Amino acid sequence: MAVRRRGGVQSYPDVPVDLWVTCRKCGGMHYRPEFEAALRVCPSCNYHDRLDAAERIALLLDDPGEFREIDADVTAADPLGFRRPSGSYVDRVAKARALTSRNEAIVCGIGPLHGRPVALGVMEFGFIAGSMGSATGEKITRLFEHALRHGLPVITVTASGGARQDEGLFALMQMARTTAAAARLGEAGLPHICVMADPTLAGVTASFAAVADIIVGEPGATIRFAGSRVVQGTLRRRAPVEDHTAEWVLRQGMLDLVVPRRELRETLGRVIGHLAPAEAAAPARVTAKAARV
Amino acid sequence: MAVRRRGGVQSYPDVPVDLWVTCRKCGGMHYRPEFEAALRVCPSCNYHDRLDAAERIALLLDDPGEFREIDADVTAADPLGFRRPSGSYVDRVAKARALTSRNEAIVCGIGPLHGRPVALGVMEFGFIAGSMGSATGEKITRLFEHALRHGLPVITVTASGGARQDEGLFALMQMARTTAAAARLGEAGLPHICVMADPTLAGVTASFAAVADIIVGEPGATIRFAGSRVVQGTLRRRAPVEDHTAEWVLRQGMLDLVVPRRELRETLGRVIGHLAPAEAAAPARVTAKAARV
Amino acid sequence: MLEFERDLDELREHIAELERDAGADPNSQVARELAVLQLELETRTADIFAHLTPWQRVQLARHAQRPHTQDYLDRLCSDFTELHGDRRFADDPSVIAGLATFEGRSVIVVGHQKGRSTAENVERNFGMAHPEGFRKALRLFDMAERFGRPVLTFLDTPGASPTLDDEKRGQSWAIAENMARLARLRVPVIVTVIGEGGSGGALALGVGDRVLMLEHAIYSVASPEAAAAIIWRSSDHAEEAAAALGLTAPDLLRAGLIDRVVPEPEGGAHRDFDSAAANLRAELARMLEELCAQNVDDLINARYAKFRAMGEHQQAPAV
Amino acid sequence: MLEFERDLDELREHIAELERDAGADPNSQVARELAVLQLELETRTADIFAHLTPWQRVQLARHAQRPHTQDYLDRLCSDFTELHGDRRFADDPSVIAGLATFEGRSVIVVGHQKGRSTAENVERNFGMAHPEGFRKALRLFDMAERFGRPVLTFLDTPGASPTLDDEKRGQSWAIAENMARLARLRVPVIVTVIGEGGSGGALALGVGDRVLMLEHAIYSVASPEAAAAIIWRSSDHAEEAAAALGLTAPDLLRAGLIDRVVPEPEGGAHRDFDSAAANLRAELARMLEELCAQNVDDLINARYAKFRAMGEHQQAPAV
Ligand SMILES: [Zn+2]
Ligand SMILES: [Zn+2]
Repeated sequence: MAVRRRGGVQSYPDVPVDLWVTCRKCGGMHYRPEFEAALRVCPSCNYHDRLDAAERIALLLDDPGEFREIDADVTAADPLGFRRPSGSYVDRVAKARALTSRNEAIVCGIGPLHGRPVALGVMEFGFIAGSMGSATGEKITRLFEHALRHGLPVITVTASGGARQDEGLFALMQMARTTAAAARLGEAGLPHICVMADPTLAGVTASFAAVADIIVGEPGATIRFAGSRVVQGTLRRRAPVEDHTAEWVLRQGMLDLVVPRRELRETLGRVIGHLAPAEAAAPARVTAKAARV
Repeated sequence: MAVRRRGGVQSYPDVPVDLWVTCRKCGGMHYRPEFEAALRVCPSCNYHDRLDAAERIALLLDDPGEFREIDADVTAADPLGFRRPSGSYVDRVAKARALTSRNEAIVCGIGPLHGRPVALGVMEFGFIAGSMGSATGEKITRLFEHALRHGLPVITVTASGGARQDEGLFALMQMARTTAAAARLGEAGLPHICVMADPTLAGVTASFAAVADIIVGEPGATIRFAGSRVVQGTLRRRAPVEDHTAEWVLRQGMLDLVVPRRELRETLGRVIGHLAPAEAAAPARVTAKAARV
Repeated sequence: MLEFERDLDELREHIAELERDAGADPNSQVARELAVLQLELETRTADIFAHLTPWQRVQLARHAQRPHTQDYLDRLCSDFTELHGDRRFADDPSVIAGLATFEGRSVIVVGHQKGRSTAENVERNFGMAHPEGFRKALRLFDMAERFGRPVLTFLDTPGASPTLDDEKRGQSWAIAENMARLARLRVPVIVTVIGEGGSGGALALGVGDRVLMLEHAIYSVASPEAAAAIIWRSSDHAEEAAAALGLTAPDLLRAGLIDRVVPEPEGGAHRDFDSAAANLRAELARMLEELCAQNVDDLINARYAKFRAMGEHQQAPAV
Repeated sequence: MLEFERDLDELREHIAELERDAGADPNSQVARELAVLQLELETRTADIFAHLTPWQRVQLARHAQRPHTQDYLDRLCSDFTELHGDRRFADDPSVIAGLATFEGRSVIVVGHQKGRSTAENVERNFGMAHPEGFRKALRLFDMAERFGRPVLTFLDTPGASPTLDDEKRGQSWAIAENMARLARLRVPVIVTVIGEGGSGGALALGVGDRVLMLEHAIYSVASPEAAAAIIWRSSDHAEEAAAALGLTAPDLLRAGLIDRVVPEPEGGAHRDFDSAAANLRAELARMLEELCAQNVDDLINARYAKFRAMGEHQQAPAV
């Protein structure tokens, strides 16, 4: 599969696309070039549409060309020999790899933000709904460990349906594993900032993401513990639309901030400037703005 | 004023008393000898009537005769030269001293519980409604400091209307002072158990009492932050009777236990057995029961 | 009564009837018949329990008469002082926690608590903890560390409570904070799955130095019904899901995700609470002894390594 | 507009009127009159503010136009990133908290926040924090320690919110936990009473290495109205209570309960936010510099000793 490559950041191959996009939230129709120029933010309802990992990395770093991906070769095994009616887990993974040009549901690496190197983990929702299996957990754990070894702050961007059922209890244990790695980073006084993008659900919400020092929600993102199928089975009621959006979760006291996409890089840089140890910054490359912080 | 004395524990002089008592909570009339034999617990509504400090000490220790009071000579000063319409603060203190035969609204000392020496502070509600002024705070702080020096667990029994207004901000600062002393004890791994008796209000609830490791409520005790006069002024509603009782506060998640008076000594001994460092026990005097714990 | 238990139970009743009639003579016709029937009962029980399907284990793990946390505490601990409340919002009866003596040692115990009667199950929310239940546990974990007491946890929940109110109070946050705290707690922690180990709600009490499972307990990424709803789009496929998820104790021991399977008495723990507890006591006592002897830094490093190793992945060329 | 400010304001208006008419000639009749009036304004202002009664200070401390926490943050900090929520129950707008740069240093700031309009005051509960407001503060205190950042707090509240719902969520517990945490926090903490320092709700943010008060701020064991209700059995005696409680900054400096009175611009902080903030900046900068240079153990020992010394008692023979 031919992909464009820029310093480890991968983009999908150019394919013909429609000139109009439909907002996933409000159904509004938008002219694609304008929608893309607005960073995929709906002008009608402010929903922040999903970005793939490459787009996200480009959005967050000073220069995505400087992103050095790590652990790109880690991919899912099939510990249970799992089959769904629709096919085997092995096939699902193979399809996801083909679709996203990624080996797993997260892309990890190091890159500069406000002139400071940060450890960045961005979930790839297109890879089996961003679900967390063993390999996903392995990569997240390695990211925290890498940051700990090198004294780097960590930024994670979540977009996930939760634990990957196809790996059974192995998937559940990734919650404990990644959370333990995050907790160990915290003991060393290194900050972890989590950006919860649409959607952040279940086993990802309830693990490394929720124990971040600062949690930023993307406008309109669905953030919740229990999937709607589970809840409707239990409660026999539909949640109102505004429940479980980032704005709602902020009012419930669970998020620090909801930040518009256009301000996200600036906000993250500023927050990390406040929390990260001073010596972790690479002074030669500190921008004027970051130096003030 | 002639008082009976037994090893530092003081009792009121014998005075003729009515043969019948009226329950403060339900208004039930009870034959005094039976009521006293039942440890002043109302047989109709289970309200645990107020005990004075001497009665409380007798109830809690293995042998009240072994109670060694400390800081009995600390008494209130009058930092603001405060006068109420009803008279000066100096007069109020003098009256309280005469009434209770105590110099302050708390009695502190060391005594054996389940064979283990504990630092015990018991509030005397009869002394200006058990309110906390500078001298009260001084005694509580010294109790925690004494316990810290000698590696003792602390038991406090609260019965207080809150901060003593007559000392202005000096009284408020006792909240910070006693809480800081309690926090320092906690850092040393020594347990603090607080028994909230009727009533425990405002500046005492919201300071050293609430940061205890284990908080025990006495049945029926009123435990709250805002006095009813403050709340009725603010809210223009009366709280239902069951609000603010120990049982209600337990359901709100703020207490560990509500323990009948008859079981209190046993429960405190057991809990301290679990939490206090083993070396703090005086092994020669450990009872069979405590040894098992 | 479970379906596969029914004919065993008929046999048991028949034996009990004959016993009443048998009299004292060991050579009577009835006595000989009894001996045969008892052998048959044993053989059939052994046969059924040797070939339990995952779905049958799910049913056993959820058995209404199965011993719950309180039943084990009554048998394992010489004294249990229950402590209440999260000091934030409420006391949640679906989690019980407190101080106890186990084998002469003061310990902190925390477990999910299901009810047995309908009323008790409503009160205890069927063992589905609210955020305040997990936060009560968190408070006790902190207490354990402050006073240097080991922690024993008991897992028995269909999952964390998933209502809108639970979301409002941060269910995900409560679970994650507990895992983070347990992962770094500077005292020994032993986890036992005694019944249903359901998803994140179980794992919130499930990070420890050792993880044990009762023989017929289950431990799963999602309840079979939920997994079926996700995978097969219908909870009618729960039995298939149970088989696919590898949620039984023997499965998980083989997978290296738990440390030990604790044998249950013949017919399951619900047939004999005392021997179930005795088997568990033996394992817990041995492990606790071993863990308490360890240096604390070694302990939490080993705990980290233990969970660090949970997962199977492979290498592939970057796509 | 306060009563004692009214005639000053009339004078000010009169001066402004004349200024419009005066023209450029400094020797005109109007200009001479103006000079006289300006002198009179200064003299009368100085006179009133030199002899403010405690009750007048209470009114100034509560002045609707007085600068609040956000106003100081806007002027003291080159960037302020507000952080929300207690991660337990809700975000409470009556407390604001976040990360900021003060004098080139990253700090954590926390303060009560009153509103100015009625709508904002309802939203911010008139600066009366709920338990979740204090717990948001607590979370930020923890963050300050974890990342070694000093804490600046700003006190401006009539008191903690006293409703039944606040009781349900443990208002007393929230306040006490904050004091305990601040007392032992391993970073410098500077407290400034900017307006009303009301009771336990103020003290929950009020335990630090230094306690400053703006010149016309008050700090009291209870609001004068509440104290009057307790002592005189009627809040009509609030003015007497204010006088008796010793709640003004000069009173409290003499009593040794605060470290420093920060001068306000002529007429009160509400007349000139910028100079009020500039005065505060100077004090905070100097103190922060000094505290950041100290060894952490020395710092918290000194903080303990500071509050340990607050109180006056005497010796008496045991009764
Ligand atoms: Zn839209
Ligand atoms: Zn009664």
